[in-house]
Amino acid sequence: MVTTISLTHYMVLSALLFGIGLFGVLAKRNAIAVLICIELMLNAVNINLVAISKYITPTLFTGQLFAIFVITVAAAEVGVGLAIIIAIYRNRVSVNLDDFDWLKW
Amino acid sequence: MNVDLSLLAPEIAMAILGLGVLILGLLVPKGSRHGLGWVTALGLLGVLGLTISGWNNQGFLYEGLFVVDQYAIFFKITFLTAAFLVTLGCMRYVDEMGDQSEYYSMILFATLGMMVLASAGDFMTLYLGLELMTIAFIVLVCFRRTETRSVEAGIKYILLAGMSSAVLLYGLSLVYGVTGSVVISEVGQAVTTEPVPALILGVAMLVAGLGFKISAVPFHMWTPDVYEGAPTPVTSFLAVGSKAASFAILLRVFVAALPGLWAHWTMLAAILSAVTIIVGNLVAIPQTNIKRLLAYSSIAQAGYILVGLVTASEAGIKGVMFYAFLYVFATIGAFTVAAYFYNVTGSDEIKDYAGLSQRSPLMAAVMVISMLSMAGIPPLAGFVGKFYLFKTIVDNYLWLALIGLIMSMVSVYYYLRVALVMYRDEPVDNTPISLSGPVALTLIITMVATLVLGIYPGPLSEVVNTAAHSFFLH
Amino acid sequence: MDGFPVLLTILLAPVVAAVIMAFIPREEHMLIKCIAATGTFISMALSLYVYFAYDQSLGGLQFVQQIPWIKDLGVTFFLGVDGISLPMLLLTNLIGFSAVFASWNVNHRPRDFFILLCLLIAGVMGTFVAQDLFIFLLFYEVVVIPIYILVIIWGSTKRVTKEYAGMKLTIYLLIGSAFLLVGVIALFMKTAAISGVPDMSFTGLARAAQGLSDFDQKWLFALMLFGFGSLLSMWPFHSWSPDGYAGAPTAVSMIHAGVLKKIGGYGLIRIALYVLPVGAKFWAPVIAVLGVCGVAYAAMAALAQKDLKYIVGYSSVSHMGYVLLAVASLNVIGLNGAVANMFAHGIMAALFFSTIGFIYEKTHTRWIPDLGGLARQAPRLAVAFMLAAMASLGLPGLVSFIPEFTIFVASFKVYGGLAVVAIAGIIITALYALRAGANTLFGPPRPEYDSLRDIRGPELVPLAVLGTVLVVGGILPFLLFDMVNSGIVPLMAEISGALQLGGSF
Amino acid sequence: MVEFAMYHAWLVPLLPALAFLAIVFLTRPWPMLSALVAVAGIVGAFVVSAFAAYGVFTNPEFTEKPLVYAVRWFSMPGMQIDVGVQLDPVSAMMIFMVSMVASLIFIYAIGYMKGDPGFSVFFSYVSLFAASMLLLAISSNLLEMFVAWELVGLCSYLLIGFYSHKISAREAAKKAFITCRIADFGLLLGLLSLQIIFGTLNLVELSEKIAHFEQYTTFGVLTLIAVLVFIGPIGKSGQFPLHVWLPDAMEGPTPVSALIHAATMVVAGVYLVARTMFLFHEVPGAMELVAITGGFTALFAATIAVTQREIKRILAYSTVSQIGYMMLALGVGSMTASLFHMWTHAFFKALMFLGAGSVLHALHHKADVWEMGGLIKKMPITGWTFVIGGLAIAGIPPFAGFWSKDEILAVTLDSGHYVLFVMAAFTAFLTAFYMWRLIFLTFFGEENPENHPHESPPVMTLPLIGLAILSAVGGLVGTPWAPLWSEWIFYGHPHHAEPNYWVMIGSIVLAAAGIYLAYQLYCADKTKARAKALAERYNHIYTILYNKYYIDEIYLWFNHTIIDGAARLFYLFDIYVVDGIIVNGLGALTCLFGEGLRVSNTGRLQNYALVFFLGVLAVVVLLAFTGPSSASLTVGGVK
Repeated sequence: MVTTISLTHYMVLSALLFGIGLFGVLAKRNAIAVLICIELMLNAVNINLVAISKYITPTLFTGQLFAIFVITVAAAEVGVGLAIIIAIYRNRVSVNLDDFDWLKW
Repeated sequence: MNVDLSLLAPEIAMAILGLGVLILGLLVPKGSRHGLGWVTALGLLGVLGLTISGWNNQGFLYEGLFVVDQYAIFFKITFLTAAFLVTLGCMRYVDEMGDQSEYYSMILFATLGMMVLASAGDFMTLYLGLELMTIAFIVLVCFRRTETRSVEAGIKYILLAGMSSAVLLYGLSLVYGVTGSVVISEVGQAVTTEPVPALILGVAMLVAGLGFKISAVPFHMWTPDVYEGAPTPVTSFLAVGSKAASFAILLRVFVAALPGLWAHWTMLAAILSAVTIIVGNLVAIPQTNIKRLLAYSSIAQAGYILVGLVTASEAGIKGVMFYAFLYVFATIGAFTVAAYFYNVTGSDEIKDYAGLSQRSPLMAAVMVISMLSMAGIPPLAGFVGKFYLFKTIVDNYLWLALIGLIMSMVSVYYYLRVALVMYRDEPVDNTPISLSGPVALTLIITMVATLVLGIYPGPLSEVVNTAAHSFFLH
Repeated sequence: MDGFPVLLTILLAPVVAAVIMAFIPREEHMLIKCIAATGTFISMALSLYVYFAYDQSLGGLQFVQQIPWIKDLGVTFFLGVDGISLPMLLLTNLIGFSAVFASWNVNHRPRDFFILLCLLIAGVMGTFVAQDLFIFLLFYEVVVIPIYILVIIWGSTKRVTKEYAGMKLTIYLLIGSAFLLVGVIALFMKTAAISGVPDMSFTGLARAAQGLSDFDQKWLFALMLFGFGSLLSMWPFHSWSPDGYAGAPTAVSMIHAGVLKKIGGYGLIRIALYVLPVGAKFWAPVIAVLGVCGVAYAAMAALAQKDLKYIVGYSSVSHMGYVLLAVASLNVIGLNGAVANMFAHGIMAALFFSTIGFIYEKTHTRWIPDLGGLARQAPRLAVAFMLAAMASLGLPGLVSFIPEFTIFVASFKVYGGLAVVAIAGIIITALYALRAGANTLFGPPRPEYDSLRDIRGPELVPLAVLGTVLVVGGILPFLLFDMVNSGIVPLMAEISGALQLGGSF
Repeated sequence: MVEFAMYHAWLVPLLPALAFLAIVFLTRPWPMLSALVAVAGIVGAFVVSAFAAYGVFTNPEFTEKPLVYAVRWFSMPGMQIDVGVQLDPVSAMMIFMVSMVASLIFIYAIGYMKGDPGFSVFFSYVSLFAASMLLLAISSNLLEMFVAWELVGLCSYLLIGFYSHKISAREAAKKAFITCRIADFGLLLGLLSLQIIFGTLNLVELSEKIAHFEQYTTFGVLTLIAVLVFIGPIGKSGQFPLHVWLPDAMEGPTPVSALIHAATMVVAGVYLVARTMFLFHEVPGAMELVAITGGFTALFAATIAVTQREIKRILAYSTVSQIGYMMLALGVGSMTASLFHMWTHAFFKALMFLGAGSVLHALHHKADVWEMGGLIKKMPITGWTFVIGGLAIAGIPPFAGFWSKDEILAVTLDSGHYVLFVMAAFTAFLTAFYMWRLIFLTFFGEENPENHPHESPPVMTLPLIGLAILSAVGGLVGTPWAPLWSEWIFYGHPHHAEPNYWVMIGSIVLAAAGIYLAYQLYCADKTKARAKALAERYNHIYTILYNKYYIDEIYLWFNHTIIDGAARLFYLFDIYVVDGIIVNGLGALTCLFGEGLRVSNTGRLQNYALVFFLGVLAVVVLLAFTGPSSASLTVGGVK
């Protein structure tokens, strides 16, 4: 009764991962943690893409190609994100997101 | 497979210009960095000329991955004019910030991102162009590292933009999953009128991702803070360029990729646009900071442009393109005045604009004309734009037309409150503000453009007609 | 002389004057005023020439000028005048010219004042000359901003601050025009769908609109009625008129009460009635009731006023009630009466406001209890005030009696009882007009106004120009009525098919 | 010249109008010059009207078909109004009488108004008045008559309020105009219905159309129109409900009172009814109303006049009473008697007003009759002319008043209105009594030491003499034995009432009794004790009569509380409900929403992210359920 791994398993995994990432973004107070969670969400998308590419369009590699692009861009984004977090730390001596509410109403 | 590079000419030129400015910044001694502004401006003018000359040669690259039709070219012209006007109008602002080379190169890369986005034929190019533009803007938003407001805007922008692009990607992957292809035209054929739940979730996420970019209401929360925090030239480019590019791709995705689901998302688009117009105008009423006011007004403008998407017909697309083009001049005019006023007085509060009409009649006039064009008062371009937009939906979405026009008249209220301060009050210190050459030139260009397009929109509407027609050709 | 674009010169003369003034240094008060005067004088003289050169037997549009403007909307820059729009054009120029002289003593930023005033006059003229709906809308809303700026800088704060008055004036009329715009766009789309080719000219729209279903005509007319009604200060939408005029400076209230309000009436007749006759027939009783409501309500409200400008503000709402009643009667006599009454009321309101403006300038108050016995100290001002008061209560021998009589004949035939209430309005009008006149002019002269200088020199122009028109129009009404008749008869002929009610008897 | 005058009758109103324009624009700074221009204007009009009248009276064919020539005033499909002249005996008589009396009064006014700062302004107003009155007399179209009617009202407003620095004059002028305006409302309604039903307002056409009108519609409409038209004369000629303005109109200078409130304007109402007799004749109900109103007003005004103290106020009430007589005569169907009385009344009433004017002029505007006395010694001409006037009005033969009043009494008796006849007879007695009470109190008895009267200058006394002669001789035109008058002026067919001797003797006896009673009370015993005793005994009647039955107070109360109250109510409703709640309310509401939504931007990043995802959920729901066929959620294969 061994069940072969089908596409839905991957989809469920990526959805779960996406959910965790989303929870992290909404709940965590630390800026870096939020940044990591966004990366988590992006990786969830990668899983999704690669799985679809294997099961739905095995001949073409569009999904995997897309995943590579996502990874590269995610890297760029993290680079810039960390730079900003350092800048804001140097400025406000805190990374707690709740402190950054000067711009409101 | 011979790749006709002439189609890519504008993008290539833009890349070279961007890198060139970056390198030049390193070579040129710190003192004479001012020249970089002129280099960028003239470079942009050149690329603009190149794009206009390539108006007639249309075609595809890499089997539909990169579409260069007159629709894309028109949007590229919009982005390049916006970039040119922003650099020209805010040279003094940028000089005061220092390290111009990074600033100008980022502006150029952002424009490049927009151009790629406008010509994206499939989801990968879409994502690439979108991310190139967003990351360039993130750097620009927190350009004044020392000032906390700019950095706070930066952190907000990067986190929220990252999250929204994650959601967008998830949506794209789902659509890819359901239709099995990434190229927009193929997706268009694959999507049937009977949607699968996964497709609905995918489309919803697509709407959210792009909605974030054009700051439609449920996804607009970031706009006021980022617009207020960011340096004014960046805000104006963000308000114009990023919004126009997002609309370009939004139209492509929804009208070309998902026509099958038209019946479903047309009511969604109508509701989104109505809510955006209402919230954008209402929250702008109590504002006291000019940039925040213009932020909410640009949210409202996004609502008006969304009206063009509702019918997804050629007239709708024409309305969007027409309004996007004249929206460039109105917004940049207003923001350039705000930027220059910030340089002179160092404040963005509306009450400090007292007696501006006596200190500098041109600035006051441009501010009033730009604002009233956004409100849609006749002799100005906004009226014609709104006429084209609401023309498409009057038949079966009359309520949306009513809401749109009544709200645009409500918007006259907070625009005139600014005019009231500028014209009636006496200035605190009435030293006349002398305008430097390039700023005056930008202001005059925007004013004349808004007036001419308002009184004699004939030629522009011809050009936009052909462009909208080409959208459906391929 | 037919090649010479008369209408365009009439339209652009004030604009050119405004442009010239922009380059004149701020301190040259006298020069600025002279340029403004010449600009408005040119357009007045030319419109007088056009008025008498217009061939009434031929009728229809004359002095036509057509330039293709926006092809895909079918918009052409189409200028032309006929029996209905020519009196209105003349009215605009007469009031514009006298408004310049009524504000001869404006010394606070005069250059900006006269530039905005000239733009305002040109904008208002445009609506009467435009025969294309898009160009009509262009001019219809272009006047809003000059008025706002004029009110907030040179206005006067009495019961309400001038900012409130300016804002209320602007926003109220814009909301009205928002409804009108939706109506216009819907009309344009539906007629373009019927006739295939998009055409924005009035004649084109009217022809195509015959194909509209009755239900469409009704709700389109409703939207237009709301838009034009709010500009015509129809009863429930009138509350901008008293505050607006009280807050506005003299010249603006002259032009606004004198002419801008008439754009509402002109639009109602030329666009709503001409293009959507079935809608007009359906809504006619409602307009009549609202009109009569306006007459009685505003007249009673005017009776309780103590501020001169508020009295004239409410009285203009009441007079417009007559125009609405006349339009609702939907017959040739009624429409003739409506257009003529709009012309007459325009002249009267302008003279009244210019006189009150001078009283305010010299005595710094408009509060009737503070005024009294001015006839002794300022006889010429008293003559002007008396002339305006008598014209407002419709004294025969002045221009406003015959149009009112015509309206009464038409509405009495169609709406018997309702018309009697409106006609009873002349008593209340007499009450408040006389009370205003008597309490400010007669009675014991007050010592504090002894140093008061009577109006002379340029300040006499409004009295001279408007006074002569008041008297000549009253003694020789055929000058006005033949012109209006030559415009109304063809219009009624075209739409009488759809109007079984109240054909011309 | 006669031919010329008849065919250029429009000159009659034009000359005084030109005088008005000349004074206003040219000769204002030179008082005497403007006076001369005014007098020249009115005398010119008198000459032309005299010739025209002569022309009309000498050839009889004008009685059947009046001479009408008109020019188009304005026209549109369905309504054609043209303005012109209609010359027939009635209008000829009218313009002749008006211009004659006006010329005498103009001359008198030169003396009376000397030294007044507004001298030339006065003459411009009076010339304008004369022009509009003459226009009213000769107009061929009811609308043209209405225009002249209102212009006359305007001039009376300006002239009553001539001493504009006095608040009482200002209020009196306003009251006069408003009352006439209310009356004009009724008249206007009448004209409108005539225009709508008959399609024309031209007098000649109307008379033909109304003649054969009753075939096809009910009678009610015509009665209604007649009543509406009659409301106009009630206001203008000061009949019962709307008579309040006439006594207050005495605030104006005396020549004005003489001209407007005795000879011309107040009789305009009678003239209008006479002019539209073709309408009233068809409707017996309306004739009854006219008669009753006239009769009642005559008696009502006479009772008030008995107790008044001011000289001009007594004359004013006497005018109201005499016009009541004229209306009574019209009501019973005899236009001849009515217009004859108008003819004679114009002379002796103008005479008495001018006499009163010269008395006031002499006593420096002290008007109370009880403080005068024995003036006849110092002012013989004024005194004796006043006596002639008194005799004429009382109805002592051979003076004018006797013939006309006697004819009215005879006609009322013939037409069978016995109650009205008794009222008219008693009024005749009262008239004689109050008029001679006035004469005895002012001119006879011993002098009052404070005032030292002097005779008025010749420019004032000459017109007095002229009018005295006219009031003496004027009646002979229509004596029963030589009925010249009834040949000229009649409605339908000339009927000569054979002299009713009983009525003649009766009216003479009544007049003599009135005079004798007045003599006993006010002249015989110096201390006038008996008069005062009489006043105490019937005190409450006296006070009611003296306060004019409190009608003024009722009208004032009505005006202030009801009209002003309602106006204040409307205004408050407008500010607080229409403007306050709806307009400002909506504005405040939008700002409130704006404020509410604004606070939703808390500035914290997580909140934005949360709203973002709620948005996504909302979009999913919207997408799923707003499609045309709500997508059946097929849970199944992903493909």
